[in-house]
Amino acid sequence: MTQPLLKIDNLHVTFSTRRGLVEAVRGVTLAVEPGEMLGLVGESGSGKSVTGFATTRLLDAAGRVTAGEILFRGQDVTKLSGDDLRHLHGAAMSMIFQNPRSALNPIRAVGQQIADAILTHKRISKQAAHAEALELLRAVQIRDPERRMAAYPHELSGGMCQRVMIAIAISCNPALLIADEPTTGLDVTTQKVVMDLLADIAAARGMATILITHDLGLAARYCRRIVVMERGRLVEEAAPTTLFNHPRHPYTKRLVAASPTAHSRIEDLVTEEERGPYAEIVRKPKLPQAPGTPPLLVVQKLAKRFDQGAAAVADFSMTIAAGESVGLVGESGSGKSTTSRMICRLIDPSEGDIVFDGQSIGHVPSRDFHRSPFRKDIQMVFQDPNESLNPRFTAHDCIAHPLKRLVGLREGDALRQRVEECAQRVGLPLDLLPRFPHQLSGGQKARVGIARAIACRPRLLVLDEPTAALDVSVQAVVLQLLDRLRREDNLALLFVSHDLNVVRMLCERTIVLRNGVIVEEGDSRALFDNPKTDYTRELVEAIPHIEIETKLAAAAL
Amino acid sequence: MARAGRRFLSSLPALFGVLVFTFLLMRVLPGDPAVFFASGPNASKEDVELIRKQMGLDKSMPEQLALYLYDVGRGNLGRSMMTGQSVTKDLRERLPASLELTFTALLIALVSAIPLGVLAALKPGSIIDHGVRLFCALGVCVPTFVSGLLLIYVFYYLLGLAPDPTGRVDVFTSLPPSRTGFLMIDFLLAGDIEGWWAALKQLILPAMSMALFVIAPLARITRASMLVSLGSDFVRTARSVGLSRRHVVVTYALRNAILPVITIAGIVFSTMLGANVLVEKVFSWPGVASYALDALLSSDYAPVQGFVLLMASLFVLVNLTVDVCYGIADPRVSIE
Amino acid sequence: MTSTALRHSIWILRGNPLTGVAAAGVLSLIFIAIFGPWIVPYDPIASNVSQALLPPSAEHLAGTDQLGRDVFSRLIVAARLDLAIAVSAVSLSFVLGAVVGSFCGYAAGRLDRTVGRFVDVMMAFPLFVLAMAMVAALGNRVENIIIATAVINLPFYIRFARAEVNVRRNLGWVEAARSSGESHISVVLRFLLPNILPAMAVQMSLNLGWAILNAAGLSFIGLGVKPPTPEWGIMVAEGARFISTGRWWLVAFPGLALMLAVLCFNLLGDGMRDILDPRMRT
Amino acid sequence: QTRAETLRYVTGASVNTLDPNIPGATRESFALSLSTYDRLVSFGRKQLNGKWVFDLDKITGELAESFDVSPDGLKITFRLRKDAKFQDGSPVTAEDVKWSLDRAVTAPVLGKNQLLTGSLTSADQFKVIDPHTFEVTLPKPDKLALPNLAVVYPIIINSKLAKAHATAEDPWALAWLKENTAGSGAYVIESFKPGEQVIVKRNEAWNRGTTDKAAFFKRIIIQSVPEPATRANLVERGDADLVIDLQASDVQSLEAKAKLKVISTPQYNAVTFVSMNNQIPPFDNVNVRRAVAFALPYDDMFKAALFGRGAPLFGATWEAGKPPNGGYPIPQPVKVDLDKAREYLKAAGLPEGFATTFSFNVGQASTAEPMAALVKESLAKIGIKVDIQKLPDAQMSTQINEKKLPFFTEGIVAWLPSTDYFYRNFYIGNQRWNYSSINNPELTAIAQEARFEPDKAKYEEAGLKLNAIHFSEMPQIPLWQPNQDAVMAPSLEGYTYQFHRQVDYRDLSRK
Ligand SMILES: Nc1ncnc2c1ncn2[C@@H]1O[C@H](COP(=O)(O)OP(=O)(O)OP(=O)(O)O)[C@@H](O)[C@H]1O
Ligand SMILES: Nc1ncnc2c1ncn2[C@@H]1O[C@H](COP(=O)(O)OP(=O)(O)OP(=O)(O)O)[C@@H](O)[C@H]1O
Ligand SMILES: [Mg+2]
Ligand SMILES: [Mg+2]
Repeated sequence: MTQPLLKIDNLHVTFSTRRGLVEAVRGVTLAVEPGEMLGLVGESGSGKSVTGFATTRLLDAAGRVTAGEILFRGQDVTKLSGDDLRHLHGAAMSMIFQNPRSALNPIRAVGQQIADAILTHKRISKQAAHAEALELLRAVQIRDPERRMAAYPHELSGGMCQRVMIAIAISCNPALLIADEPTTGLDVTTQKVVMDLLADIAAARGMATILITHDLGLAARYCRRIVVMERGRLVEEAAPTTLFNHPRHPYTKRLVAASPTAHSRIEDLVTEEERGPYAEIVRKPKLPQAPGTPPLLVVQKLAKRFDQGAAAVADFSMTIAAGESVGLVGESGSGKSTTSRMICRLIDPSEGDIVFDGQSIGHVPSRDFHRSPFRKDIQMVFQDPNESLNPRFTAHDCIAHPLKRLVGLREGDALRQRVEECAQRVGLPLDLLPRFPHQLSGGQKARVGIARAIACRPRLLVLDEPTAALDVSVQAVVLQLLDRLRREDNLALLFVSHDLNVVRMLCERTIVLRNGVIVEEGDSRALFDNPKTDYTRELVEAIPHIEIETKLAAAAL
Repeated sequence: MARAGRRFLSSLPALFGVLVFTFLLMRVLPGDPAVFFASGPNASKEDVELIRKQMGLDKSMPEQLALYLYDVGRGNLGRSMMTGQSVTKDLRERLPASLELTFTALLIALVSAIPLGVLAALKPGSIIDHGVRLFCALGVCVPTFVSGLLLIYVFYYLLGLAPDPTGRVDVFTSLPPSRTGFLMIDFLLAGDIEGWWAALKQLILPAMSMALFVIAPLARITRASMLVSLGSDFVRTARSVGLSRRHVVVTYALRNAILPVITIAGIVFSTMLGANVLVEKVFSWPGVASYALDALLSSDYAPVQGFVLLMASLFVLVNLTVDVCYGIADPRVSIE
Repeated sequence: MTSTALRHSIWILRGNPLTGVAAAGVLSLIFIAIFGPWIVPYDPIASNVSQALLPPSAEHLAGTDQLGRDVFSRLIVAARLDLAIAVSAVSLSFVLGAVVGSFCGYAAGRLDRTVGRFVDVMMAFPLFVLAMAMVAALGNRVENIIIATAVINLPFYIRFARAEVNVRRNLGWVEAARSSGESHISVVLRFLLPNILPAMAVQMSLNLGWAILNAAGLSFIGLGVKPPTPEWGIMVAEGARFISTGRWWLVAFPGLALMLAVLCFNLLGDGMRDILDPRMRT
Repeated sequence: QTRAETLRYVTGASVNTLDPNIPGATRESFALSLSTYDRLVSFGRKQLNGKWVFDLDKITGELAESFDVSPDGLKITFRLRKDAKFQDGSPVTAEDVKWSLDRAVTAPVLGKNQLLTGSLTSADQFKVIDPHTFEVTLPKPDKLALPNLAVVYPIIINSKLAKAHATAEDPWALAWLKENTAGSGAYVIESFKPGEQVIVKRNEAWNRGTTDKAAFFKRIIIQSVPEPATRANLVERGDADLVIDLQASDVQSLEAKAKLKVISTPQYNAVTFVSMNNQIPPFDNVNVRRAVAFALPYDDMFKAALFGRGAPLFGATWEAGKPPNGGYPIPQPVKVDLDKAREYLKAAGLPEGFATTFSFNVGQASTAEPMAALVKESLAKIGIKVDIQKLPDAQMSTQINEKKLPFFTEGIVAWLPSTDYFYRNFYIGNQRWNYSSINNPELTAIAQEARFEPDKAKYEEAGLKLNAIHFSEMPQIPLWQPNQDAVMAPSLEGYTYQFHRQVDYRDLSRK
């Protein structure tokens, strides 16, 4: 048996923090063969990155390997120091990081940065290093590499930055490449290209790769072997097919279920146990709308121009009926948030009107809208759960706030009951209510945000990418929750997202926005199956499908 | 460059505001300059009137303001009663002294603050970090006039190491031909190394006592931004490809961390320039700030107004310079 | 204070003993400021010319001054006035600056630019000279020293509050507050302002020291508080005249008091910054 | 030049004009002008308590070789020195003298009001007899006429040179002379940096000094050093040769060290007061003023503020309550007597006391501040609550001028210290220098009359009366005559206390 390139044995990593010691990794054992691509998946905070950093000895000063060993070509990495360590970096193993833009020095030309890496390990002249850097840029398929040599990171797109990052990482032909979420933060279309490139390069140069990701689909697509981590422990190791078809560990099961696919439905996203008592409601078919009911919301020729220049949104019209869910998709900067904030009456439209329940509200200045009787009927859920809760409010305060302001409840039993009721509806354990946001997890924060939005029993809920910052497993739960609320309360949803998979599952109708203008709209399924414009088609094609499931299954037979 | 131009234009209203505000502030001062300057042993009412007329104080306020603005527009800042010279001339003679002092002080401060800040950031929470912190805090907690007087007492009076604290150069050294007004440069241009050395020796103590006071904010910001940039992703990248520690710290971390330091240094420079009143007084430094102080205490309007205008313009200029420096140091800026 | 916050603070203090010492220093300063007049051995303003300019001894711990007043007693009593000047000046500029700055930062747009320009005008002033001019114009009463110090601090607070609010104004929780029915004004006053308070507290603590020094500087050029009121700045300024005659105690002790006070405030501010900003330490 | 031939003089003030006549001229400018310009005559010197001081009664020729006063006292004839030359080499003629004195009495200059006190008011009084003879006519015999020609203002200017720089708006070349000298004085300006320093070098041709030869020092550096402690350090370390305006505490310690020569002369033509505005209640009541006079802690003030350096003007005993002589100022029979003070307050109808403010100017802080604290403390004992007000110099002079200050301390100085001069300038009329705003017709009449009193005995008689009125009215309370402390290198000689309270550099020499 050949010796594995990397062998991690019972690795323990501990951080000393102000709350005492935190064990981030507790007994991870794994091996990487030369040339192999290994997937390392797990929810956020499960210790994937820490394992990667420990392997490359890039841990924070506060982190320490407390037990176990990391053998790289038979040599214990944890005991290296000085020049040996420096030689290990870059030359033997290197890393690719999550956010390529911040991983590059913003004030140094990218060519220079690549050359820096080359010069640390090779005794060659500056010119030679420069030429080699150019070669590398070519290798990572950057167009016009001569010109890009002198470019700064901010002058490159995210995808290009990631290519530069890859160029730096492979500059000295390391034997092992650790890619820590190399595609998160890139838009869907670029993600695939970058991953393909990475896989090709690794294959061509015979580099072993550890691909760290929380996207099971991604790992399944490129790796022959996947290890799953949960809370610092390795819980399962298997080939992708096995993992998808016969997940053994409960956590893996959840993970597999939660990963949305081209065909999954909302109700499939969570496991039976989690669905619990609400399964009934979700299954119930939607009541058909009585014909002739006026739509809940009518938006007519809405436009918004900011201080300077072109319109962020122009000529935007739509309707939503009570209990209907409409998706709003489009690339970044297309005006999705602007539209949703106008509809929520947080900013004033420059033109057009908004009619809610038969009454025009578009002309009430947003400054005064807080006094409008419709204020409590239109509520919003915000993108980043971390930023959507006042750090000085407890969960209880957050949910109680609109009740106090809009319903006029006073501090007391009635209020407490309402808050608890909302919390229950969103599945937030009541013992979390006295906690402050920083004491809650991302999913819990998202629930508080939703609870707050539904507290006054609104009739229209506008959601601006409510799950973008969440893990797949948490996202699944949240989506489920939203769908349930819609059915229970006959709540209309305007769902803003750029994750088309999600929109497809949740929304009956979808509107595609580009540069502030509607390019296409219609029934979700029809729209996604048969996009009419190129723009929509591009968007749809970029969705990472997990065809793997079937493809690999076939191969495994 | 166009950006700098626009910045400059947009600061003109601020300058105008400063001008008018100072004018009004000076008139609010309860002292009557005419009475003060007519304080010879036999000055009579007529003398007071005479001076009042000379200073243009016999006219109504709006008239005075209009006249003043007209004069300023033509580059005439009025005449100082105190020195009997035109304010423009006084300021032109004294500004190099202040600038030279402030530059030197800033240089001393930067040269000591940046390494201190970096050292502290490299080992946060260590003895070194606390030591740096204490040292900096000690620097800001002594009023400059006390540190100045103490420095004089120790280095001049007790030890005799420093030259007498009476201005920019020893009275017995002959001055170089004035080309830039900056003695250090003029001496060099004249090839007079001895004179240069003499001028430098005079500079050290006042510059030190000013520098002591600003090391703290500079070191503090250096430490903070160094911590941020040491913890940033790109430094991690640099480490992951095995760049040497020096390379990582200096080329990668420090060069990024220096950006906010530039901004603060700009602010520090302009505040120092206006605030070194006390140091100039203590060291008999013939600078603009002590000139303005004397004028203020004797209600001599023109010099104070001229001084404030000068400071405000310098403030704008320094901000522009900082902007330009920033633009050079940070390629991202030019895109905005 | 919740127990986690307490634990958190203890953790910070363990890693940073200087902050602990500074906090203790500030506490004792406050104690002295409150109880000073009852613990002094001598009347701080009663002169006794026959006892003038005595060096420190068991009887007069810090010696006596030109009028034979006990320097130690004066130092102790001065703490109250000095703290009062610093605290009220800083609070004044803090309140004004925070409110104005937050509204500007929140409103952005034209109001922001107008106020921004005004702040520029103020920043362009040589600030110490401005303070001098103001005290000279208004008369050197304690109130005016406070006002002058507050005014020259004001632009920094406005800027600070503006920047802090600016980064927060589009955060989800701010918009959430609005969609929960809060008006713009109450969003600023009841939501944003409390949130930027901790960061501003750091600034305040650092500025307290600066305000004390500023008052001392004014005293040095003769625009400080009125005699015979004991005040550290005046005492240092007066004592500085005696350096060359070897009466070191006249400048050394008030200087030390001033220094310790400013030092404590600065170290505390520094430490608080770390407590509040987890990024600063690991 | 060697260091020994250079005099380095450091001062807290600064020279701001080269022509002492320019409104706003500082004391240092006056001092400088004595060396750069000559006058017709100058004061002699005398010894007072072993120190050299200027002598008002001894006028000697400067540019005048000799002079005669006609028996009726109405004509003064000057014979100019034939060898006298201006610094540009041209001879000094009676024409120059005429132009210069005409300028002093007609141009808008400071000299005008000063010369008035010597009955010199119009150009008609000056006559050129021949190129070396010059005549001054007086409307009345005036004993201050001649001394007035020795003060700083009536400088003799090189009229040809000055006229060359005169313009239609400025016929007296005020602007040019402010920055240039056109004199015949002992020193020539080498460099002039207003507010910083002036360097002068010896005029080798000058021979009108006391010993009929050029001045001793080849070069004089007059340098401004605002910080008094630094000035003390400078002389002590030998870097400066001479300094006059030091803090009393520094002088005391320098004297104690005995390394330097310290010459302390009471400024016998100056007085420091506590003034009360006689027009503002409650100080319009003489009993209140008396109460204050008996409640001031004189000894403590003298000791704490001046370190005892000066001549006290309190604590005298006047036999039978009469002033012992007619000089001014004379020590007053006042001392702290709180019971007496309380009685006066009661008599004034204010047994409970009252509240007032006591002002002094920032420039005087080092002496006035301790004084003020003591005044406050002591007056509190008789129920007078004093609020201390420290004013920047310009504000203080403005408020004094506007007669707004009720209670304050100030100092006065007279260049020509005679009793009537003091009374006429400082106790009469609604003008700035009448600090106490006293308006006493009797005092006014006596003082005006005494001005032209040729008879010594009668003059003394008038002085006695004036002093008696002063004491009974107590418009302001004379405290002391502070010392002029000149601290210098032990090798310096010839220092004389001058009327303008500055150094006359021509007096000095080095052993
Ligand atoms: N510098 C640090 N100080 C303290 N704790 C840390 C530090 N870095 C990581 N941790 C802790 O270690 C645990 C694992 O973190 P890690 O970054 O490896 O998670 P991850 O699996 O990479 O998550 P993600 O998918 O969000 O990147 C987390 O609970 C985190 O709180
Ligand atoms: N306050 C503002 N001032 C000026 N321009 C703005 C403002 N807010 C948004 N814009 C501009 O309006 C356009 C639409 O922005 P919007 O935030 O609505 O996009 P989005 O579709 O939500 O993008 P993302 O997916 O990145 O959230 C963008 O070009 C943006 O630059
Ligand atoms: Mg990670
Ligand atoms: Mg958006």
